[in-house]
Amino acid sequence: MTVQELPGAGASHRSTPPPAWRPRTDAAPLLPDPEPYRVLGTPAAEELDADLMRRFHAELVRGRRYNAQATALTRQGRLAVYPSTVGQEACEIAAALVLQEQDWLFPSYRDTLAAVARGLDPVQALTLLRGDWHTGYDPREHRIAPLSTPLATQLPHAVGLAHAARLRGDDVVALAMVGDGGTSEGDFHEALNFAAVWKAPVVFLVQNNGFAISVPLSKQTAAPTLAHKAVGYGMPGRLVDGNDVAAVHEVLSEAVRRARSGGGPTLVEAVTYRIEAHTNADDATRYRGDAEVEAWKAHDPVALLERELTARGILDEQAVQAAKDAAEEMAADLRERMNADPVLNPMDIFAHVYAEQTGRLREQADMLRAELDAEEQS
Amino acid sequence: MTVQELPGAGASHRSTPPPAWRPRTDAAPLLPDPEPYRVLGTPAAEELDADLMRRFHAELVRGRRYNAQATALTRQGRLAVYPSTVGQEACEIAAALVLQEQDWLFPSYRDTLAAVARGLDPVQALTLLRGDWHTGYDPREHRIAPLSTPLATQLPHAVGLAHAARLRGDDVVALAMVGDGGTSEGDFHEALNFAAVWKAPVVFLVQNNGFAISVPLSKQTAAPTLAHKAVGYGMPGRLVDGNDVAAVHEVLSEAVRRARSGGGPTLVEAVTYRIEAHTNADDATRYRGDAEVEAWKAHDPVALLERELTARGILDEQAVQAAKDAAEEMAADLRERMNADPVLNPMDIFAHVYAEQTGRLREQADMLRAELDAEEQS
Amino acid sequence: MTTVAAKPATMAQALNRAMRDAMAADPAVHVMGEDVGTLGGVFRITDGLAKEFGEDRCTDTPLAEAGILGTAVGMAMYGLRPVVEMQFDAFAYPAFEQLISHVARMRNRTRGAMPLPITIRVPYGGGIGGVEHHSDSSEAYYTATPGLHVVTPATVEDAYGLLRASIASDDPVVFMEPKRLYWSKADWNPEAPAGVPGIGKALVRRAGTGATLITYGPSLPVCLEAAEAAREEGWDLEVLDLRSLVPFDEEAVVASVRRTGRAVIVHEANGFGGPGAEIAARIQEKCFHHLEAPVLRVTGFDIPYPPPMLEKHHLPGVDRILDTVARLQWEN
Amino acid sequence: MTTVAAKPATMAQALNRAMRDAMAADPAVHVMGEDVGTLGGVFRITDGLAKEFGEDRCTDTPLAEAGILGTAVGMAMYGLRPVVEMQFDAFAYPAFEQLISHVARMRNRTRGAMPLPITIRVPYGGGIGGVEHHSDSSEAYYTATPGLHVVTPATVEDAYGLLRASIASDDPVVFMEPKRLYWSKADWNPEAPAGVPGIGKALVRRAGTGATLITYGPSLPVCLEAAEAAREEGWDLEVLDLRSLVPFDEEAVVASVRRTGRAVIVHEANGFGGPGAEIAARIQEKCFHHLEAPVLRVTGFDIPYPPPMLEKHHLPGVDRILDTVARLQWEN
Ligand SMILES: Cc1ncc(C[n+]2csc(CCOP(=O)(O)OP(=O)(O)O)c2C)c(N)n1
Ligand SMILES: Cc1ncc(C[n+]2csc(CCOP(=O)(O)OP(=O)(O)O)c2C)c(N)n1
Ligand SMILES: [Mg+2]
Ligand SMILES: [Mg+2]
Repeated sequence: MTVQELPGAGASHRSTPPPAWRPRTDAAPLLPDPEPYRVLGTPAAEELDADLMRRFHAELVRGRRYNAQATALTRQGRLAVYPSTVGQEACEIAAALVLQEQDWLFPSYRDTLAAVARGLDPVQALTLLRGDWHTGYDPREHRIAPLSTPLATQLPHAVGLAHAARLRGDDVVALAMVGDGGTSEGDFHEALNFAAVWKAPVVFLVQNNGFAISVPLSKQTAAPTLAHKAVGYGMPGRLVDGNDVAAVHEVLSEAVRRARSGGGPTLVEAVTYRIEAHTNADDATRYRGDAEVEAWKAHDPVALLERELTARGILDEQAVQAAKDAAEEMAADLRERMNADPVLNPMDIFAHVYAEQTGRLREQADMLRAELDAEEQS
Repeated sequence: MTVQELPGAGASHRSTPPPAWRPRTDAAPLLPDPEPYRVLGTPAAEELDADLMRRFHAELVRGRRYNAQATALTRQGRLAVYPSTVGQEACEIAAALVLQEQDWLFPSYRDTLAAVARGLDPVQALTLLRGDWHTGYDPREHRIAPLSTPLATQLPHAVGLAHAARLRGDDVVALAMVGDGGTSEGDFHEALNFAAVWKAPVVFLVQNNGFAISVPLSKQTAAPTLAHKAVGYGMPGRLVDGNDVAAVHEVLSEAVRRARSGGGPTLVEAVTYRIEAHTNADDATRYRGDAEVEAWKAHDPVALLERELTARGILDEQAVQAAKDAAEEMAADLRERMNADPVLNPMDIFAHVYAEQTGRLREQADMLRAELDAEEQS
Repeated sequence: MTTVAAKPATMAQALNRAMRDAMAADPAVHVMGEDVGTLGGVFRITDGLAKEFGEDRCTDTPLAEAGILGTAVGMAMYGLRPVVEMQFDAFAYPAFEQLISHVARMRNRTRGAMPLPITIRVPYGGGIGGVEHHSDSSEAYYTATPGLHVVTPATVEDAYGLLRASIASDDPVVFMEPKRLYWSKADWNPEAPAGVPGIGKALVRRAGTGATLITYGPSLPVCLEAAEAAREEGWDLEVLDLRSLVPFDEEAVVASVRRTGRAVIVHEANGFGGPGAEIAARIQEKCFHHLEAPVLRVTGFDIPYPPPMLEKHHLPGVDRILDTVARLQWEN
Repeated sequence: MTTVAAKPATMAQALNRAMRDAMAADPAVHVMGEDVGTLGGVFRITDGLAKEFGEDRCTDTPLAEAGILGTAVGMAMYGLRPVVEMQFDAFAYPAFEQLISHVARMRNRTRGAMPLPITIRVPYGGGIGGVEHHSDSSEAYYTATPGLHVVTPATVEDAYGLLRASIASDDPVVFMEPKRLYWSKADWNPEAPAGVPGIGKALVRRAGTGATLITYGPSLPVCLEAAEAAREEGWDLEVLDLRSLVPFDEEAVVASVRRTGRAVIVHEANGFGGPGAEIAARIQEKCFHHLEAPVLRVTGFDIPYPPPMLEKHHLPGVDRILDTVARLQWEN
């Protein structure tokens, strides 16, 4: 876009501004660097924490395996639908590992891997996608909000929770995940604005994976980068290579630190790519070519880390094998446990609509019970 | 806000960015100048167009008188409610005069003055606030959208209309007005995003008058300025002294020109002040002090222009008197015509719900007609 | 033992007092919305709360209804009890997705693990000369949404009691305030407010034998006036105040209509698909053999809310109620 | 004179064809929504339109439903006829304010000067194993809103005809597509599609004498099946397909129920405050002396839509319909 000549640009004759007017903050430090921050493959990688990197590696390998297993489960009819995070594992893992135990994670519908990396049993994480009850775990126990299907609607929740914790004096940070498409929703805007005004301890992680189903980023926004949206709320915007787990973790750590110490929210855009289709039900060949996918495969988050760590002697063959084995074990266990048909009680559909069942729900429950009884008898 | 030290700031070791990634545009030209642009009282005023300025002056004087008259009408029970634009006349006038005949104006509920300055009969502009039918004019005839009560909801309308005109190949620009409070709504975000993605010929004018009813800007946003929001959509953001009619007009002209020539949307923040209460029903002493109001009165848009033009010999006493006389005439006419009770036909409440009345509306209309007949007979 | 005398109080004062008492009793109660803090709300219902409890307990939010309700959801997830003010009925619409997709469903979605005790105060209804978007009766949207309670007081005493009960409820409550009655007065003892009623119980406001007027909120005073006027016509009308639309007190409605054999439902909301439809449908189902006449409705017309200068023609008034009562096949 | 034979076609194909024909016939018709262009929509209902008419006529929008509908309002103000796709029922909620506050009111607000001929396509209903937010029956929100038409086809032929009529309408139409029936097939001649029916006429899909099943959209096939099964029980059921909820064809409903004397309303939407409430309320009012039994309803329960593994218990099925028909006091 060409911005045409503007009146007054560089004019030196301004007199006093109108009364009471002053910019609320300096914009410059809020603006993202013009290129995504990277660590792997750069000199900064020399300072990597070996233990942490090995942990990342094991998690990435496990995450990749989890994705493969979940997709396989859709083919076996054991999952109704699965939105894969192949190619996005670095973001998912970094988001989960950057948090402390008391912190909260607010995943979007795609982010089961982040929930699993935070320690949630994958079987519990997958109930929604299995066709079972929506949230297979107690959100308060795990401090993982329910997966949010309506896009961006979880962001104000994260802000409210972080704000509440701060009001109570608790040391809690909320990290909320959203996609590039989700940034177009009004709720994204309102959440970021509330967060900045309230200086809520919250970190917004946008995984820009190039697409919202079939819609490419160029039809989603004309912004220089999504991270540039931050300045409009008065919070720092950061741009990071979303396939570089060390970089994502570092940028998120910094943002979490800022939130924890009262510095307010941060918007992080992680530039990544959705290698697989939107979900197993989607046909990605309808809207994108192989070349693009191949280019991104060459920038694979798992391979990127493995290459770096191997080259630096942080990872040996044995460790790679150990990671693979652990991943296989997880997958086998998941496969086996997902193979059993879950047992649902139909009467539960009435159990939690309200704290106390209303009269009409009691009537309807009686009706269903009678039907079930009749079925059983016949 | 202090932005804590950021990883990688200034690092020089970056390797190739991830594939396919590039910023969509350069952010720098999109950012507003750090101070509101001004003309009056600066050397730039030397180049003012004398005829245009005299026109502005007459309109400002008329606008001020219109505000006074409308408020007086609330006290006489002739208007149900009036949101005054005293102190904001420069924005209202500039917005109206910057448009060509085929362009469209999208006013918020406060902007009856802009509609009047565009040529609408004030009696027609005021039907909503009088308690009569909402839109006392044909929007298509005047190319003035209905006053929008739900805040920011008119912004996507402006975008859609401008987009449609562009698709049709028509030379039409839409100028949409909104308040500082309205920028917090999701519709503001969605409208600006659509506008930028579609490169729609639309100009967004935010009148930052310091308050959303009682809520000051500091509780509304933490952004450096509201104009900074523009960069997050990939459009230029401009900051202007909203009490300087020459400056507002110049910045808007530039934006309209850009829109007209295919350069896409612009966000303009005009820094101004609501001198009177939110509406006649509001008590502003509950939330702000006199000192602030007095400081802004010293920066009055009418006085500012009058002083400059008089000093420069563009305006003489005679012209000032003529402007006053014209304004008095308008006010007298308005007062007189608003003094007559409008005659409404109750049956009209059924006339325009649908193109064709449904059966149930016919039934209800029959019922009301019978009631009215009975009333008449008794 | 001191007895404090009841004094005239407005519904606005009772609502204010309910929040104040709830905030004093429970530090988890937070009030939030547009202009609720320094200004005390455009109707002054939250007057003084920010001063007494601080801005963190009674907060002026940015101007964004989805943001207000969405952040309230997060606050409730953390254990607070947000009381959200929507400035006017029609300005609650931007928050619709948060309300329907999250507020109403979170308990069910998490199988009881994460209830959301949020009270959403919505000033509603017409008759105040408000311009467009300031007079909607939007209750049908909420009653059609499982997971929400919908409560609406019609008296000063109920304003206090039902709001306390709503704030105390572990479920989300859309608390609809008949703005037309904000300045209505009644003798009421703010020092010893009557016991907090539970949510979900209708109340016979006037006993009668010939027919039942079923109503709520802003239409209660109109119905009571109509019932008085009906005496002259020889009709002895019972007036039932629902007080909550969800839960719906079917028992009370059925008992009354079985007794009187005739029913008219009165509300300001549009008739088609309005709350009266459900009530009429239930009555005819449960009282089929007791009915002397079809259940009739007196409601707002099926039109967008008309301009203030015409609203009197739209709103259910005494005459329209009496005309309808006259159609209840008294000749049977 | 050539006659083209009818061939099996799906509802999805008929809807696609309706848009294609409307776009070819009128350059003012623009299709817009999430993924409607290149992808042809997640259900492929807009397949090929972008290719045939260009991306300016069939546009992939940014992901923001209020923005989609709000810009469509502006386009309609300028004289276009936008056809908006909401990707799923529950993802229409963010557009609620634009729908209620503007789309439904603009004609009335401007006293006829600025009608908004917008068609809002909403795939709705359950039975497809969809996760939460993908199976809502949200029609009650729309039917309670004056100024909107609410139309819903149940057959392949109606899918074409009613969508054409909706796009041609000068009023806004919420066009609800029973996604469960997208892949249902019928013999249909796309080369000579039958005359476009007007909006607002119900159709007797099966004549009968004992009772009327009143239904629409996804529940029509279920009702037809139930009516077949009912023959064995000795009940001769009429099945009435409403086809549009607003305008409501009261005449057809009343005529049928007066004839049969009994009525059951069947829909997937929650019962409480659902469309069936209004229908029952009207029937008892207009057919009071013709009814042999109360009007009954078979609806979704008053719960948030249940998980796919339990949805069969929620949805009105043949057995539940028959159980309800059995309660119609046949012994009278
Ligand atoms: C409010 C809302 N609108 C539409 C959808 C349907 N939908 C599901 S995923 C998706 C695309 C999301 O894109 P993005 O935000 O980039 O996340 P990603 O899928 O890439 O992780 C859409 C449109 C939805 N879930 N919620
Ligand atoms: C969606 C919506 N929410 C709330 C309101 C109630 N309201 C009317 S004006 C106003 C303040 C508007 O402030 P601002 O946008 O700054 O415009 P100003 O009044 O200063 O011109 C509010 C909250 C409304 N009209 N619409
Ligand atoms: Mg994406
Ligand atoms: Mg303002």
